[in-house]
Amino acid sequence: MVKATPLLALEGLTIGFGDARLRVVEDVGFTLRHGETLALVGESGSGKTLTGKALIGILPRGASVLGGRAMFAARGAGGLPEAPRDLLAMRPAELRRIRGGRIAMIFQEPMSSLSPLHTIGDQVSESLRLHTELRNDAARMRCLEVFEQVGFPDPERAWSAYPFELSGGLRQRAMIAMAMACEPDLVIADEPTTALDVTTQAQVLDLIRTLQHDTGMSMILITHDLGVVANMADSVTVMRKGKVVESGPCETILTDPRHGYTRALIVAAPHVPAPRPEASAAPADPIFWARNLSKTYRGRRRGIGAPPPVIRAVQDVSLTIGRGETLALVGESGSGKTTVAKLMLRAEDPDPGAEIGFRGADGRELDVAALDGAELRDFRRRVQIVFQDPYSALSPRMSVLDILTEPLEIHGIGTREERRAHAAELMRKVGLSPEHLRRFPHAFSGGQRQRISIARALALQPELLVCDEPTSALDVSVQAQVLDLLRQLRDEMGLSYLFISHDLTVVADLADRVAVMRRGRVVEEGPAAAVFADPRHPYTKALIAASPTPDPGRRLDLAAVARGAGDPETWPEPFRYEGDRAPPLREVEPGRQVRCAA
Amino acid sequence: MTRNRENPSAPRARGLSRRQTLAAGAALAAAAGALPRILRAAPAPVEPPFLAARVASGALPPVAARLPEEPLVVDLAAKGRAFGRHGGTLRTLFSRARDIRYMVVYGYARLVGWDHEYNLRPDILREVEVEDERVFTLHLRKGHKWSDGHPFTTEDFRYWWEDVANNPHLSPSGPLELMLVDGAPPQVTVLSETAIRYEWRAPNPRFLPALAQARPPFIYRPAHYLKRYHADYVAPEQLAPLLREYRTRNWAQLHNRLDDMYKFDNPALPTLQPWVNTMERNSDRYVLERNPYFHRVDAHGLQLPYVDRVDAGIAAAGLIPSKITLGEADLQARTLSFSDAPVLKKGERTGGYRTLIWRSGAASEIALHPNLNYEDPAFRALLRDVRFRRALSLAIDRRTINRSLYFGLAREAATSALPASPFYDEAHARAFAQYDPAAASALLDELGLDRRDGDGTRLLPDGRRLEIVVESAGERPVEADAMELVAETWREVGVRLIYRPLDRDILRNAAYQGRSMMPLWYGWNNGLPNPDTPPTDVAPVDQANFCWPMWGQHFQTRGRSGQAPDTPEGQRLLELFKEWNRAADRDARARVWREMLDIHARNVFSIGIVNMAPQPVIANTRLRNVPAEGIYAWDPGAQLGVHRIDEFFYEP
Amino acid sequence: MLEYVLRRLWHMVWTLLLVSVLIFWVVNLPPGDYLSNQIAQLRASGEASSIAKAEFLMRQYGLDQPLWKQYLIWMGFWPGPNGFSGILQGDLGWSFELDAPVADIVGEALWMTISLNLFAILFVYLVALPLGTVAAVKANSAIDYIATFIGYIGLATPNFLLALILYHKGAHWLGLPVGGLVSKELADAPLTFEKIRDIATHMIVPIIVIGTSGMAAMVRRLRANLLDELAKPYVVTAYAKGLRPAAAIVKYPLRMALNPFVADIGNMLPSLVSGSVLVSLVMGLQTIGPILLGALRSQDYFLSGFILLFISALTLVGMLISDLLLAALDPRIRFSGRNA
Amino acid sequence: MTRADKATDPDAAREAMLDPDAHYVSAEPYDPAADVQALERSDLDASTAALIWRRFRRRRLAVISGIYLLAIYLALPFVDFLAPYDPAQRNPDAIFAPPQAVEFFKDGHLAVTYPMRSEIDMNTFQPVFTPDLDDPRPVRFLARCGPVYTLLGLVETNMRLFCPPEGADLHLLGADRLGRDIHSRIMHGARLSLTVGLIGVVISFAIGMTLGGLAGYFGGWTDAAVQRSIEIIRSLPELPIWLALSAAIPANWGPVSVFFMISVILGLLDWPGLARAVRSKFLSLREEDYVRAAELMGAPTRRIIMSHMMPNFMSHLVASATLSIPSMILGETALSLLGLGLRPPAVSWGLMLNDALDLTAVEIYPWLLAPMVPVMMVVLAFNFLGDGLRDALDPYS
Repeated sequence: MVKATPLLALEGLTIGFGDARLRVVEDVGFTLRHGETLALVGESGSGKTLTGKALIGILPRGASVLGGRAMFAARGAGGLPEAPRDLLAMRPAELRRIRGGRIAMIFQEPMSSLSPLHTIGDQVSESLRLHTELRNDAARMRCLEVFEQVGFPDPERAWSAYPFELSGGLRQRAMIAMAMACEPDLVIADEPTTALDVTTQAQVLDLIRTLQHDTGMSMILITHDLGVVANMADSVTVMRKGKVVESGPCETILTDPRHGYTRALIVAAPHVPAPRPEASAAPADPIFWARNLSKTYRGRRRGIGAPPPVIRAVQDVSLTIGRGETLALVGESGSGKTTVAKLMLRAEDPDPGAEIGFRGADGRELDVAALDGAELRDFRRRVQIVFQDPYSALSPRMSVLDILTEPLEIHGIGTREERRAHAAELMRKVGLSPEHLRRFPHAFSGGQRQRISIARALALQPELLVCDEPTSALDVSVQAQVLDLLRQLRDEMGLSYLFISHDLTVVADLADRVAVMRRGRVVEEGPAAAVFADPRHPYTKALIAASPTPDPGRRLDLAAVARGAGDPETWPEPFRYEGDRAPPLREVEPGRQVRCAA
Repeated sequence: MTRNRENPSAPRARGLSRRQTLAAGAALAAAAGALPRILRAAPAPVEPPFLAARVASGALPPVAARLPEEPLVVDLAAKGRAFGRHGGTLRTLFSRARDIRYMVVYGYARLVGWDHEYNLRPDILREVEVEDERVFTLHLRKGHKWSDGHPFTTEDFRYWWEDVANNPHLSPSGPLELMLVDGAPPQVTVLSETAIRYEWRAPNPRFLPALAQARPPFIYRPAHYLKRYHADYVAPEQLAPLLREYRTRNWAQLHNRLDDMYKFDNPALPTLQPWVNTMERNSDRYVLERNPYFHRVDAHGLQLPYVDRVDAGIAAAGLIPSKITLGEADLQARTLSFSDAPVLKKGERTGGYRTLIWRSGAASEIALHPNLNYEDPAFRALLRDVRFRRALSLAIDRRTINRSLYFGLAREAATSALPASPFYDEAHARAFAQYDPAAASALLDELGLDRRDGDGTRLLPDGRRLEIVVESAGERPVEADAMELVAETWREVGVRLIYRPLDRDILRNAAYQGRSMMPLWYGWNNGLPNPDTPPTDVAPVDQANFCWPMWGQHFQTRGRSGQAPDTPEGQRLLELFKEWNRAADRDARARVWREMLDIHARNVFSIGIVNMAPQPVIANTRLRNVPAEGIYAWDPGAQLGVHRIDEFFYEP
Repeated sequence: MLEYVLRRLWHMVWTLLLVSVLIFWVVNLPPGDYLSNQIAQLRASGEASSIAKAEFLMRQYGLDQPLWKQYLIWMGFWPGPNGFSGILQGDLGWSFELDAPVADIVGEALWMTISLNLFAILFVYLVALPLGTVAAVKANSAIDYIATFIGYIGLATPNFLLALILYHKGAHWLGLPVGGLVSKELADAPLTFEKIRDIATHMIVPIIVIGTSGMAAMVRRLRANLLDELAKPYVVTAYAKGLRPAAAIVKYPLRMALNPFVADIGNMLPSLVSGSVLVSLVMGLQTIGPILLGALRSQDYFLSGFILLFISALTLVGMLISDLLLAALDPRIRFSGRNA
Repeated sequence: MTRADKATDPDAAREAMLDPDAHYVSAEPYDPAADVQALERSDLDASTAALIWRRFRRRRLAVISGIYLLAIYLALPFVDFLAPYDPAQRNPDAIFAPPQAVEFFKDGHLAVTYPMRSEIDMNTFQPVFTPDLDDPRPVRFLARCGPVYTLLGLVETNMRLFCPPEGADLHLLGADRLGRDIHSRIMHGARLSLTVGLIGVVISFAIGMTLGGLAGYFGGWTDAAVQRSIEIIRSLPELPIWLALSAAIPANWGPVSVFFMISVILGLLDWPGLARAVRSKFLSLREEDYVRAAELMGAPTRRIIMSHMMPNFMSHLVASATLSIPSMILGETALSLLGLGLRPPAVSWGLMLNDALDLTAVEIYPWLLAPMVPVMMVVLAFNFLGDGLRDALDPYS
């Protein structure tokens, strides 16, 4: 069988780090054909990004290619492949001509990957100036064309805009435009959607797919999300600790994973759950609730005399968490979900008129909004929080032991010995070895740290945990483990959770009830199973439709996403907002509310 | 020349005795009257080439018409000086813009001035007639003109006396103290265009010496110029635009601003000095040009000064030695100190100058002045006790200081008349000036200061430490070193010295208000007193004398402020001062002087450390007539003034 | 943007007002004042005309008033004996020591000071920019160490000593002029090419002396900033576009690191001005430094007060300029100014 | 599909990896449980102090600087013992003596030097020193000489590390215009010059921490006030403040009190920089989750500040303090230059340099400028140390 010359044939790539030549990537190889997409899958630290960067010679300081060949056959004139040349052996000047021209890269974090001081137009047209004959107006025309292509609503404005003026999705489109400007043969997309909200991700993925289809370019998609892979890739290479553990055509890998790691990844990936039997309609024994919660911030005064603008972060939110239940608060970033948590915890004071109640195991009802002094301290004992960023959540100056005994110390519980024993117990509870008590947070991986955070939150034996996106900073496999742990702890200790997440699928298995937020308001609320099985609100539907799952058979439903993910003003009747006015939250079924008129 | 070499600075006893007769009667005039004879013998006046063009163009009358009918013909030969030639620019450096005033000092054109032997001679005046030190008739040179060519006449004297000194707006507190004898002003009579008489009811022997000072009272002003700004002569509406122009708020302020003959910073103000300033005040550089109407000529008929221009730059004091070694000055003494000598010497070749070492003319180069008017009563009592002052003086190791600071080139002596003075007395110089810590300790013990604290410092009866705060103007680095050495030997006798350099003005004000305990200054400006020198340095008549600022103030303000002397010695000194003023004959004045010097030697009012300190002077290698050795003193002498720099010239 | 400028100006005005109060208080802190001192002194020495002048001035400038009123009169908030005539009305007062209007005395010196400091800043930037850039790009190389070392030496040498040595050696080895900012021959000449050249040669040593320590700090800051920026993802983006490393660094991280660098004018000005006072004193430069020192020492407080106020204003203007520059350079600030 | 079976054969496996159509499975084992337990970065498993130290140790220049500074600070109490002369000890025969040669291991002595004869050359006005080379004399080690001093405030002795030979002088760095030994004076001067910075920093630290902390923690009105005063202080030229404050020091204060006041003045003017640093650090730390966690745990404010915030910004402050010491040392020299700083008989580097501030020193007696060397060394060392500390502060990368 005569094979066509592939676009890129990488073999034996080995990358070393530092003086010790620590091998971070070892003997990695794959082949990418023209027009196809190869997914490079692995968790952080697996070497997938380094592999991508090595191809175009932009390894970070200290890293160097120790071996390997990357035969790249650019599309020549007339679409016929040129003779393959080794990217890894090229002289810098030669490689520079290919870089950005024939091979472009899209980075993960569009905000920091774009220079804040230069306009989008300047940055995008720069590739054209470097790799084509296009100058000035011609370059500009081409850029505007690309902007149009990547879906900028107003290409002219995009040309003169600065990155910080754009939303996250548009910024990523700008990155894509930059990569596409020279019509490259290969785009290396490094986690292009990880930093985006689910609905935006869906749109961006769709864009990439369309572009690829239109231009016939190939792509290396670096990601940890098998859901994305399922939607995008032709073939998959799974990496772990710098080595390839499994590779093959996408369908094969997803449906018939052979390696234990690949299997774990697939299992861990979030799924839209199958319909479950109906759970209780409304919480019978509420432990923690809020009524009419609002929060307005005063912006900076814009002029002398002008009233300061008002930012309504949370508007009229009412929630109830039943004892032993998990309420998931879901919404994109900026939807006000974290503010709700802060208000309920009294980390911030809500606008007057709000009511926050807590009824502990002792049956006493606390008016949380009015607590202070010893009562507030008592409340804080019973309600604990787990933060999103496992790095910021633990003081780097304290050993794990100090971190875990501190809550007890603050509340004067137990003797030194008792506290220490308690800490060891907590470690075991969250699946860590008590031997590690003397260690410092920085020695642990993100997942381990999140476990320590959870252990700290459990130290005072609270009745309720607020989990503020506890897994969003973690890799998929780790995320699943932590979710498992949380579920297990809830069942063991009879905890109640307020679980905040931007990803509906993450909470699918854990949550009893789901409240979906958008722009400071709850748009749909109800039992988890019901919401998943039968989402009523267009936004909820969009969220579900936009969640990529590692199921080659289930592609993203972009039409649904488009309907619900836009501005509330664009929602179909009867869900549409009129400026600041929104339809009321109506009970459509017992225990199920949707924000809609009539 | 030979005489100069033998004894560079000595006002010869012979000269003095001659002048006594001159000063007593009409002889001063007689001596001056002898001068025109030399002129008659001399050839016709020679036009300086510098002015030739202006003369040719008619902008300037020829030299013969510019000179007074009887110019002052300088006797170069008598001083062993060479005849010079016209031309050249004399470059010198000052450290502050306002130091341009030193050109008035150095120019040293005075009504009467000290000559090289420290005799008073008429200078601007043709002659002075003195009767009983009471009636002074000043005779001007006929045809003498201001630097702008306007005649210099007795009207200029009258103007000052009547329209300035006695004008309540310009002089609200009345005329100078010098012009008052027992509070009464003189009767001033204009005799002619060239003669004016000042007549007091009692003798005013200070009058003539005062006119010869480095900073003299200018009892004459260019009336023709100043009248334009005087409200008595000009209508207010004519003054108004001038007030605006000069941004002054009334005519008196304007007049005051424009008529300062000493500051030398108004180029429009006519002058009689050898060089005329051409620059406005606060310049970075002053260029002075020869005064076409200057009244001195040499015996060959060359109008002085020889040097056409003076170019005075302003430079930071610290950089002046550096600039000198780069050849940026032709004549410099000010701002140089002995510690600069090695650098100056080393830079002679590149700088094209020679370094001369003159002698300071103050009675003491470094002297401590226990302030008898110090505000703290306990310390004041101590400072007023002669034993205390003697003890402090005895506890100074003058030899070491001389060796350390001057390589032994200065003279270790108490504040006393220098050897060149007729009142020189070896015993005065040595009085309490030997290093004798034991004697000092004994005296201090005797004073009841025998208690000491932990580090050996004596305690006052009230328990305070015997800490003497010495403050100085902080202008001379050598002062700090000297104080460090003094502190060392004082500590051995249990006295703490705390040295604090201040600013000159701040020091003065602190002292005047009795806030300074022991200022450090020169001891008596005049180290060369003779019977005719007013004993202002040694009597409590000047607040600038740090021994007794309050007493001086009291005298100077005629009792309006300050305190009257309240110790027998102070009162006696004041009495003697008055006696000197009244004394009609020279011997009586000499007697007064001797007694005052004696009182000072016994009382150690000013604790002198060394005198006749070496003073470096640099002169361009081509500059002639610069004395190889000389006295560098403020009064008498006006620093370089008495050496008559108008007679310096450049050899080709 | 306009809003932002106005707000900054408003801030500046009232800071300056507070500063003026503080300055007035500080210059009046030492007991006595020039005129009263002078009058006491003159009264004794009998220089009647000067006393008259002094007393006259005292009344004219309201020095017989209570201190707070003196301040108000000085600033021109309160009518003095001649109606409103304070700094606000353009009357800077009278220098008693130099006996001239303050405006006359400081006029030229102010320009000299400003130009000297501007040149010093220019020097600092011209030297620090390449040095700091090279040091950062070639971090931990020999060049880096040399640049760092030069910077540190500049930082560690006392300014005045550097002045003296450079002057002396410069004069003897290179024929540079000693002291001053212009040859005395040209002091009053019109501004010709020759005079400009003369001033330039005079400025070499002072600029080096005044600038070195600031330059050292700049090099180090630029190096640190640039090192931070070099690690940012957008630099990788630039490389990934195929930009040459040098071009990429200049266009992106350097441009970014330049912002704090430029904004440092505001930080640098006060220290430069303060430093130049000292150096001017040692080097005999015709800047306001020596005048200020003299005025402070003799308590000539109209003069010292005005100069201090001027320096403070200069500093505040420097800060303002650096803020505005920063806003101009950094769209994020510019736009937040527009939007917030 | 079939190729997957070849996984056991390495070559074939590689080929499968490279074939996009083949299914390649590596033989690497996978144990999910191990991941949960294993430490990821055991290299970072240490207290922050230890990590900082570990990282700091790698900055060789900083370590050397640190050791150097530590050594000289430790030596300060023993200066009397280490210096051969008392700083005030004058030697009238050694006025402006140049640095003196010492020969080592000669004639069975560890070190010898030669007596100097001095005379004044009246042509140059310089003293001329001629060593008597025929008369080598041994330097005395651990000998008694000079005035008695009190070691550490305990022992009165005149034992010194080394002493000039009998009948000769030992001016290693020459002597000044009063014949005082420059080497000894530099060593004694270090006492004041080096402590001036420390005291100044302590003061500016105290003010800066308090005000910066208040501004950072409470924000709002307090913050605005502090910010404004920082701005004002920064816009005031230092010089007149120095002048005014120095003029306020009473005349009869001893050198030590004056010295202390100078330090205070330097400290009083230095705090704004530190206050800003503290403020911004406070602001950013307040946002850290672990601080919020402690708050939500019910920890009192004091505890939050003391045990959560302080340790995390202390090290940064130490670094910036280290960097501000040199400016204080230089400030002292500048103050001395203006005659506002210390006064003799106190000995400091600034005073010594002030004495040397004329052409004579540069041209004729260059050894008078010797104090420049320690000033530069110390300033450099503090800077290297500070930079090293700052670089080491973020040890988690």
